[in-house]
Amino acid sequence: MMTLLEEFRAWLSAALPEWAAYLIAGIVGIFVVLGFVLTLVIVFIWYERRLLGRFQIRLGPNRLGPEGIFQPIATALKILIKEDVVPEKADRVVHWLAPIVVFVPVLMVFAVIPLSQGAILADLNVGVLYLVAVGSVSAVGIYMAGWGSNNKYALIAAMRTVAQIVSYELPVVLSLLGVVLMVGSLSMTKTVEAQVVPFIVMQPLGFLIFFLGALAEMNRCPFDLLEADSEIVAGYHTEYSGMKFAMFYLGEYGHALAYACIITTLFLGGWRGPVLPPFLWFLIKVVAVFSLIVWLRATLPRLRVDQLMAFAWKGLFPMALINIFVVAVEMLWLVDISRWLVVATNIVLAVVLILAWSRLFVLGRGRVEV
Amino acid sequence: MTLKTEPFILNVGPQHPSTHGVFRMRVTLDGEVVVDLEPVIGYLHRGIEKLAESRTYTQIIPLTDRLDYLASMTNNFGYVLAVEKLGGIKVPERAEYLRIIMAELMRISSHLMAVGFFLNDLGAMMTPVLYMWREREKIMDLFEMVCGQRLTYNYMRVGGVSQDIPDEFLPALKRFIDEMPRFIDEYEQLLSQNEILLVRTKGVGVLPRETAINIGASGPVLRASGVKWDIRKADPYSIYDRFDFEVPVGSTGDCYDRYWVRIQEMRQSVRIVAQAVKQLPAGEICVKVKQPLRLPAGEVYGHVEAPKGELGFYLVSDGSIAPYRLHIRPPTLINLTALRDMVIGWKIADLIVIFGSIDVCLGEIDR
Amino acid sequence: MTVSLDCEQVAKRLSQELPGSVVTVEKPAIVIRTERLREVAEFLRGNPDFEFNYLANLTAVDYLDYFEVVYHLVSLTHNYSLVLKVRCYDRVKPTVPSVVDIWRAADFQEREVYDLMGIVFDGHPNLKRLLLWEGFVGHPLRKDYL
Amino acid sequence: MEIEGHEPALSAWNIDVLEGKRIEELRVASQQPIADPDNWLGAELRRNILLTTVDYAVNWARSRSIFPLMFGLACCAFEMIATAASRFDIARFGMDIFRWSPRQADLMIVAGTITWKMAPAVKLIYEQMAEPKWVIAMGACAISGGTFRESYSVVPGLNRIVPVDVYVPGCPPRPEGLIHGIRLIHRKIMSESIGKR
Repeated sequence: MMTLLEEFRAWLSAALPEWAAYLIAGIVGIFVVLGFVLTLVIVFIWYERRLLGRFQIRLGPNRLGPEGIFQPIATALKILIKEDVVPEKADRVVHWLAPIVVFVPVLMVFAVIPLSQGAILADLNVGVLYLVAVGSVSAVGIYMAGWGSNNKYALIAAMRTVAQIVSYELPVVLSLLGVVLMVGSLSMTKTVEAQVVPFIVMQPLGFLIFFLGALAEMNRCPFDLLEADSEIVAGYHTEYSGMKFAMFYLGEYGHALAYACIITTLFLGGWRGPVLPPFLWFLIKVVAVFSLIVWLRATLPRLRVDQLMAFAWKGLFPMALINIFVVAVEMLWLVDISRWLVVATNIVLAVVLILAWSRLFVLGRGRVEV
Repeated sequence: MTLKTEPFILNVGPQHPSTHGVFRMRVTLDGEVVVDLEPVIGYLHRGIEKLAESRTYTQIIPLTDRLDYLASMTNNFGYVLAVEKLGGIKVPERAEYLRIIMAELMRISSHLMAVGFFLNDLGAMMTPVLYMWREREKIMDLFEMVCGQRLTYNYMRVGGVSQDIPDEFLPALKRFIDEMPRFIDEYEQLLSQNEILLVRTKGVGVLPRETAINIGASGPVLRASGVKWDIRKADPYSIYDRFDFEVPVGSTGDCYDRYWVRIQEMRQSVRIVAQAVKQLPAGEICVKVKQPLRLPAGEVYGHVEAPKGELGFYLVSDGSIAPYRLHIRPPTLINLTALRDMVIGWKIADLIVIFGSIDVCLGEIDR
Repeated sequence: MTVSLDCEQVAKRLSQELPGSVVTVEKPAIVIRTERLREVAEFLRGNPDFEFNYLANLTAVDYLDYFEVVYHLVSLTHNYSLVLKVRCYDRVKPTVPSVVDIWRAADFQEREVYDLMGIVFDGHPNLKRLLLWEGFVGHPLRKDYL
Repeated sequence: MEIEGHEPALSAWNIDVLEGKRIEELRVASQQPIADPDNWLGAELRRNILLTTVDYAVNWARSRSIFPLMFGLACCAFEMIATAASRFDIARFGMDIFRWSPRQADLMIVAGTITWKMAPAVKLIYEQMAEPKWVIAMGACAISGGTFRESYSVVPGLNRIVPVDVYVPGCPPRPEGLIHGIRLIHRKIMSESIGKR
């Protein structure tokens, strides 16, 4: 099935030599996707500030343009032209490189996400593997930021980063395995086509684990340890201002957008939808997932570091293992009998496991004798 | 080969999101675990006790407003009671009731802020605080009707209160009294069973009963540790003996109990205000006192159950128009004596939560 | 209702138990000899029918020719209250024994009195300035501080 | 592996003594108030030509999305938070993201009494803020020491330590007063130009 990009390249190669057509098509594709991503990030910044306002019974920014549409543009422009302060004893290179290492992987994720029927930048047949690989690079960037800015609070945040993102990488990858088992291939377009019944219904436990793991990966509430502003002042980006801080700020929202897109593609059936055009369905699902993330941020308090780790290792990891085993067994026998039987067993499995785990494990009472 | 680790001294400095003002803690950390803690205070020391020695008794009332700026009415109430006790001045009935209504409304407002910012320290992004602020704005409107100011009221005088309540005050107060229990149920329903709140506060920062008494803790911090000691019941001042209300007492003395005691105290305060509004008599609101007021030589120690604990005023007068010495007993400073023992062994996140559960106000600590 | 114990009876009882510890009785308070303060404090705290386990307030007053440190004690069990006073006439380096190990409530209050009034509490584990900064000259709450 | 040659960390005592010295130096140095940066007043009259579009765009962005730095010291802090709360919401002006780190903040609202012990911290944080920064002195205590002016430990006015742009009188000033102060800051920003910063 030819994606739009390949058709465009075929049309170009008629007029230009092979390498030129390939190059131009690639660049145009990148610009289109980047354009889409950055505008969506700007809209999401506005959307979150307004939604947070709604949750906190106050009006969000509404002075610039109708309903404050131009507010994020003013914010972004202001942050960009602010003075760029580099602390004197900071490790210059690491300090300068950190925002790039955080921001670029976020954009790379969008290469594999099928935005609409044929609109995918690179239809890799190892799409999911690419996602996982790129997703964990930003942890290094955050650690570089924490270490590079020579600030005690940032250092604590850096330590917490490595612990949190590494330990949540495992449940996220294992729950992805559940999806890959059901689809039978790693390619993202095949995943979307296989989702006659969206996977959130087929394997609720897998979705739950992936969603919680994704929350921890993009350090949003209730796992937002990294820039826990009530404890470690501004976390890893305490010493950043100006352009570098803008990249962190946009990076954070980019991460949220990236994971929202991944969740819609893998669990909510990407662009599949009955009546509306596919691209609109994709946008609706992404905005729905993002609203859920903002809703969690507005309400839930934060977990402590050791409770976070206990939740990952004692809670999500074993559940993900059991989930893969059950899905594998289902794929062998049950799926030929009827799809709805699989759904029923998975829902029962989810309920039983969650109840068992909530009884068995107590999240760390951790008072260390000193 | 043992890896030599070095303790890591962190300054939770005077300007920090959750030190509730300018409080500094020099924390020695081993990784995330707190090994030692030394509070450093005095960043808001304005020398109120020295200034009080050069002001007449009535001029000191605005000074007391700025002590615990979350409970200005109660500060006025405590100071004015001490002066009347030394001067033997009798206050008319209506003024007594007005004082009780204002003091209890202030307690609700202060506890709302305490619980709100406690949740904020736990990480809930400003949302609980803003909902509790909605109630506090109602109380501030009531105070604004009475004395025209939102925060520093300067409402009470030696011998009564400065102004009578306008006629739209009582209907607004009645509406507030009917709504408030429903709002408190809403908070309890949303917060008391919140899984993450329970996990973060149950058993954290325990202040045992004996230590609480030994460090002279008072108010919700003492009652959460299981000591049933409330000055409104133990040593009833003004007309508190005419109202019936319970004193909520915690069991283990951990952060959750301090949060729970404050929520229950809000309910009891609404009951007191309701009874006071029913029994509010007519009559004049202030006894004519010859200005400038001269108190007989002598000394007095008047104490009041402020929202944060036992607020005491030790007043020594030598017969002149200004007090010879005025000492203010700061409940929050003394509640902080055991902060070091409560925090050692816990992590940074718990340090912030435990400090938030003690509910300090720097204006009162540093005076 | 908190019963403030009658000073004469307590003074009589104290002079029986610890002869020579009471100096005089001024109506609301009992003035104790400075060196005997710790014994009186331990006695009042330990004795079953007093049991003053709660130090409500500790402060100091400068009466120009002597300093006076005032202790307001409360017994939570019997609901009694009592006021103790201790005087020191030496204006250059007034010293009073510290009661921190008897009532830990005195910790910050003694440091504050040292900081603002200049009275040294010997036996206090960490006697430093509490409110003012280290380089501050003088003790503001003294009457002779300009 | 032992880490030798590590000079012993300063004990708590001499850290306090160092802090005391710093406070005394600052106290001696700041006897005279610093002049308010009101250079933009004259510029308005001289430059009656239209603002260059770049100036206008930059000033528009800067004034419409100020990140305030929470610097609450005393009672005024609670009126500042009340301004940010639901009733008098300054999020409408794009100021709903309260940055705690001075690096990312551009408006420092000093709300409350500044004591000499706190003065070095105020000065340090002002210097840490990134360049286009403004200061609001909120409340009588920040403007002139207020009711505690003659006390031995209170700085008689924030402008002794930090150049102040807008003074918001009141003790504590009502949230509407603070919002008016913020509007004045907007007007000041709109009339600046990049060249003459």
